[in-house]
Amino acid sequence: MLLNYIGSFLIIILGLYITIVKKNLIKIVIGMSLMDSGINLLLISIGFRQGGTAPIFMSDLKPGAFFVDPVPQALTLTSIVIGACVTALALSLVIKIKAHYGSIDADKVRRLNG
Amino acid sequence: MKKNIIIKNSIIKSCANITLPIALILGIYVILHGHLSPGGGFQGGVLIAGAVAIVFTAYGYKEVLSLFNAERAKTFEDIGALGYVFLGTLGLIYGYTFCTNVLWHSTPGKLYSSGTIFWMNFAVGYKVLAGLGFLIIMLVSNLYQTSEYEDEEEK
Amino acid sequence: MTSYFSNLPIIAILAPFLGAFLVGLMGGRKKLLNVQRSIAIATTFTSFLSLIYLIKPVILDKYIVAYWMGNWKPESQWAIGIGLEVDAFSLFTALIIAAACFLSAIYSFKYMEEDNGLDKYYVLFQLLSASMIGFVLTGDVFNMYVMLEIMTFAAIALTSFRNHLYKSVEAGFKYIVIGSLGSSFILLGTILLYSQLHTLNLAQMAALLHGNYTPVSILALAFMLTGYAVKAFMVPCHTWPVDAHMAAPSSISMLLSGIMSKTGVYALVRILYMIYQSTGRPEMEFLIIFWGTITMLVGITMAVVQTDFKRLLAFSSVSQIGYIMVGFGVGLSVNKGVAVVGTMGALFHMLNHATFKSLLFLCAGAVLHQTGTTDLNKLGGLSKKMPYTTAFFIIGTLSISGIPPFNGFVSKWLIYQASFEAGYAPVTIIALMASVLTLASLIKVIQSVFFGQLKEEYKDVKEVPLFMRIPMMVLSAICIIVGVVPNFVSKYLIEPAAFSIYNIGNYIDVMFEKGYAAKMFKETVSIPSMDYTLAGYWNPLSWLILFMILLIALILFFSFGYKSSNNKVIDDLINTRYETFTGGEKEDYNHLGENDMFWGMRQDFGRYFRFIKGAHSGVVNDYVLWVVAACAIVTIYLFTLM
Amino acid sequence: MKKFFTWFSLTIITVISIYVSYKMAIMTQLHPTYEGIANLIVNDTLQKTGAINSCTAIVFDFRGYDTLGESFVLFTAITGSAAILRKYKRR
Repeated sequence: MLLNYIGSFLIIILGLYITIVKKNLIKIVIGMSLMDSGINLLLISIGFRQGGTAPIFMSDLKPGAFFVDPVPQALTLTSIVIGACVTALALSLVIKIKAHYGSIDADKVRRLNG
Repeated sequence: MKKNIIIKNSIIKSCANITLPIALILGIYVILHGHLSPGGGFQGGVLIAGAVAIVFTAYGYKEVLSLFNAERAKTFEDIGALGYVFLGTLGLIYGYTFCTNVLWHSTPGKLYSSGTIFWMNFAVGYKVLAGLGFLIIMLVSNLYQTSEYEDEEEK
Repeated sequence: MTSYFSNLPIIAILAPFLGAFLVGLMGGRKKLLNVQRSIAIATTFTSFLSLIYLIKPVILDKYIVAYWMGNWKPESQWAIGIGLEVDAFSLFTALIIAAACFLSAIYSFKYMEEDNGLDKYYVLFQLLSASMIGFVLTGDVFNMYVMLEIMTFAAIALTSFRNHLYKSVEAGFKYIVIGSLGSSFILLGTILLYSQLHTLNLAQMAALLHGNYTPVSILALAFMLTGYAVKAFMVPCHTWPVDAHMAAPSSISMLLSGIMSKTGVYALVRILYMIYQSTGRPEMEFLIIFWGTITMLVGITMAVVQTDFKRLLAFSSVSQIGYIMVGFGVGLSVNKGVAVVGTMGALFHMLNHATFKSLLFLCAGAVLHQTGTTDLNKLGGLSKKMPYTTAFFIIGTLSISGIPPFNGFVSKWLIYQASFEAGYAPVTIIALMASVLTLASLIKVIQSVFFGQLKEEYKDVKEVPLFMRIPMMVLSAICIIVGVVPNFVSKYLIEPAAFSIYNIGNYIDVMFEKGYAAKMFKETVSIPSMDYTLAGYWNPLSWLILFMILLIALILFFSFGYKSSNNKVIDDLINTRYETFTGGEKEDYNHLGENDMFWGMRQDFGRYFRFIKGAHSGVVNDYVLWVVAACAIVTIYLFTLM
Repeated sequence: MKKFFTWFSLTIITVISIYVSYKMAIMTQLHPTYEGIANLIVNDTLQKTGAINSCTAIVFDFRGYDTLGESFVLFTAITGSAAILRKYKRR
C-alpha cells in the first residue's frame, strides 16, 4: 500500500501547489478539489487490506474471506459530499466576483489588503 | 448575452432520450436497495439529480425551466431534511437515544428490512435529489443572467 | 466521577437545526417574516435554556454527560458509535456560544430589516448556531470535522450575504479558499490518526495514544494544529477573518469574531491537552506561547494602522486570540501552580473576549446601520446623536484594554502573571505593550467616530432602535458585573472548567468504564491536584495607578515622537495627511481623527509598518502560501523535537 | 522570497509525508486484517442492524449522526449558494 499512500500525498501536494501558484480563480478551485480527491484516495487506501472483499454479506462468500475496513469508506462518502459543496460554493462566489470585478485574476481581486 | 452556450443537435438529443430514463430508474434502484447492494441515498439522489443536467445539455435552459420548479425543489429538500430528523427522533420516542435503529426488522436480505436504515436512505435520497437538482437549476440559470455591478458604496 | 444521562445536549443541538428547516419550509413570503424572526429567537433561546439546565449537574456536581447516538454503547471497550460528551469545559464554551447566538438573533431583528432574502439569512444563522453548539458538545473527532464544515459554509454564505458589495464577495472567496484548506488539513490529521489508532472517539484516542507517539501521529498533530489554527486566527492563518469580519453584517461579525474563534481554540485545547496529553512538555509549551505571542504582536500592530472601523476590530480580535493561546500555552507547563493560573486566565479571557468583542462589533453595526459607512475618515462626532452607543463602546474599549473596574483586567492580569511566573518575562512585556496599543487603537476609533466635530451629512442620524440596544446593554452589563465580582465567576464557572481540562482520566472513564484509562495508561491516573492559590492574587488599586503611569508615559512618548518627526525631512511624500499639519487646514475644520493620532509612531516604525502592510497583499495565493508555510514549519519543529 | 517559501514548504511536506507513508505501510503490514472499531462493526452488522451492506449500516446507523451532519452540509451549501447568487434588493 506504500505506493497508494505516496500517490495520494503527492496529489494533495499537487493541489497545494496549484492553489499557491496559479492566479486564475477557477484554477484555484480546481486545486482545492484536487486536494479533496487526494484525501479521499488516502482515506480509501487506509481502509484497504490485501485480499479483502467489498463489505457486503453476499451469499457467495468463500470461507476465509474477509472484508476491507468499511469505516473509512463511510467517511469517504461524507468527505466527497463536502468536497462537492466546497466546489459549488466557491464557483458561485467566482460568478459573483466576475460580475463585480470583471476579472477572475487573483492579482486583480485584491481590494481588501493592508 | 451569451445565448448558445450549448450547441443542441440531434445526436445529443437522442442520446439523452436513451440515458435519461436509465439514469432515473438506476437512481431509484440505488436508493431503494441502499442496504442490500453498493450505493445508498446519496449516490441515488445524485444520479436522479443528473437528470436536470441531461435535460439542460440536450434541450437547453428553457426546457429546464418548463420542466422543473426550482422553488418547489427547495421546499422538497427541507421536507427531506425534516424527514431525516424525524426518523432520528423516533429513537427518542421509543425510549432510546437519538438516531437509534428502531421500527421492525424482518429477515436480512428482504427489501423491507433493517428498520430505519431503509427509510433514512429514502429521506436522504429525496433530500439530495431535490437539493442537487435545485443547485444545478440555479447555477444554470445564472449563466443566462448578465448582471454588472458598479460597486456602489454600502447601502 | 459517574456519568449522567440527559437528553438536553441533543435538544440544544437540534432545536436550531429544526428551526432552520422550518424557516426554509416557509420560503421567502413577506407575511411570514416576523414568524421567521421569532423562530430564530425562540430556537436559540431553547438551546441556551437547555444548556443552562445542564449547569447544575455538570458544573456544580461535576458529572459528565455521556450520550451515545443510536444507543451504540461501547463494546469490548471500543467506541463503535458516536458519543456526545459534555464536561465542564464543553459546557462553558457552549454556554458562551448559545448566549451570543441568542443576543445576535435579537440584534438581527431590526438590524437586518433592509436586506432581501431574509429567510435564507435566518436559515443560515440557525445552522451556524446549531453547528457551533454541536461542535463543542461532541466527543467524536470526525463529527467535529462535519460540524466544522457546516459552520464554515454557513459563515461563508453569511459573509457574502450582502452580495451587492464587492468586499463581501471577495472576503467570501478568500474565506472559502483558506477555510477549506484548513478543513482539509484537519481531515488529513483525523484520518492519519485513524490509521494508527483505528478509532474516532476523542476519549479513546487519548487513551490509545498515551506514550505511543509515532511519526504518523506527529504528522497528524502538525496538520491538525495548522488546521485549527486557521479556525482560531493564529497568525500566519489570520488573513481570512479580517476580511470576513469587515464584510459580514455586524450581527454575524459578532459571531465570527467573538464565538467562532473560540471553537478553534476549543479544538486546539482538546487536541493538546486531551488527545496528545502534552501537559508537561516544554517544547509544546514553547511552541504555543511563541505562536500566541506572534499572533498578539502582529494583530495589534496591524490594528493600529487600519482606517476601517470593523477591520480594526477584527485585527484587535486576532491579537486577543494571542492572549488566549499564551494562557493555554502556559497551561502546559510542568509547574502545576503556574499552569492552572494560565489555563484559568485563558478560559476567563475566552469569556471576556466573547462579551467585549461582541459588544464592540454590535456598536460598529449600530454606526453602520445609522450612517451607512464604517470608514473612520468619513465619520465624526456621533456622540451627541448616539449617546447610548457611545457609552457602550467606551465600556467595551475599557474592558478590552484591561482597565481595572472592567472584566478585561481580570483575565489579562491572570495571563500576565502566569506568563511571568512560567519564566516567559518577554512575553509579559509584549502582552502589556499589546494591551496599551489596543487601548490606543480603540481610542483612535472613539476619537474619530464618536467625538470630534459632527459632519454635515450625519445631521439627521438617530439613536438605534431598542431591539438593537438590548443586546448591547446586556453585554456591557456582563462586562461590568464580571469585572466587579471576578471571584464569583471564577469559582463557579472557570475553576470547574479548568479542572475538567486537566482531568483526562475521568473523561476517558466516563465514556468507557471505570478503570479503562488506568488500564490503557498502565499507571494509576490521579485526579489532578489543582492549586488555585496563585490565581486572583492581585490588588486592583495599585494596578490602576500603574496603568495610569503607563498611559501618561505613552502619551509623552507619542508627543515626543510627533515633535521629533515633525522636524525630519520626510521621505514619504505620498502621505498627503502630512499636509493637514504643515500646510494649514485642509478642511474647513481641523478634524483630528483617523491615523494622525499615531502619526509619529507610524513614522518612527515606518519600515516595520510598511513591511507588514505589504505582506497583507490581498492576493489569495499568498495567504494560502502562509498557511502551508506555517504547516511546514510546525512539522519541522515537531519532528525535530518530539 | 515567495518562490523560496513555496518550494521550501512543499519540499518539507513532501519529504515528511513520504517518510510517514513508509511508516504507515509498515504499520499496515503488521496487522493484515482490520482491527479496532471496524472489527466489531463488521461482526455485528447482520445481527444488530439487519443491513447486508456494512457500509450503509455504518453510514445510517452506527454513524447516523454524521450522516445527519453531512446532509446538513449539503443543505447549508445549497442555501448558501442560493443566498450568494440571489439578486440583492434594498427594501
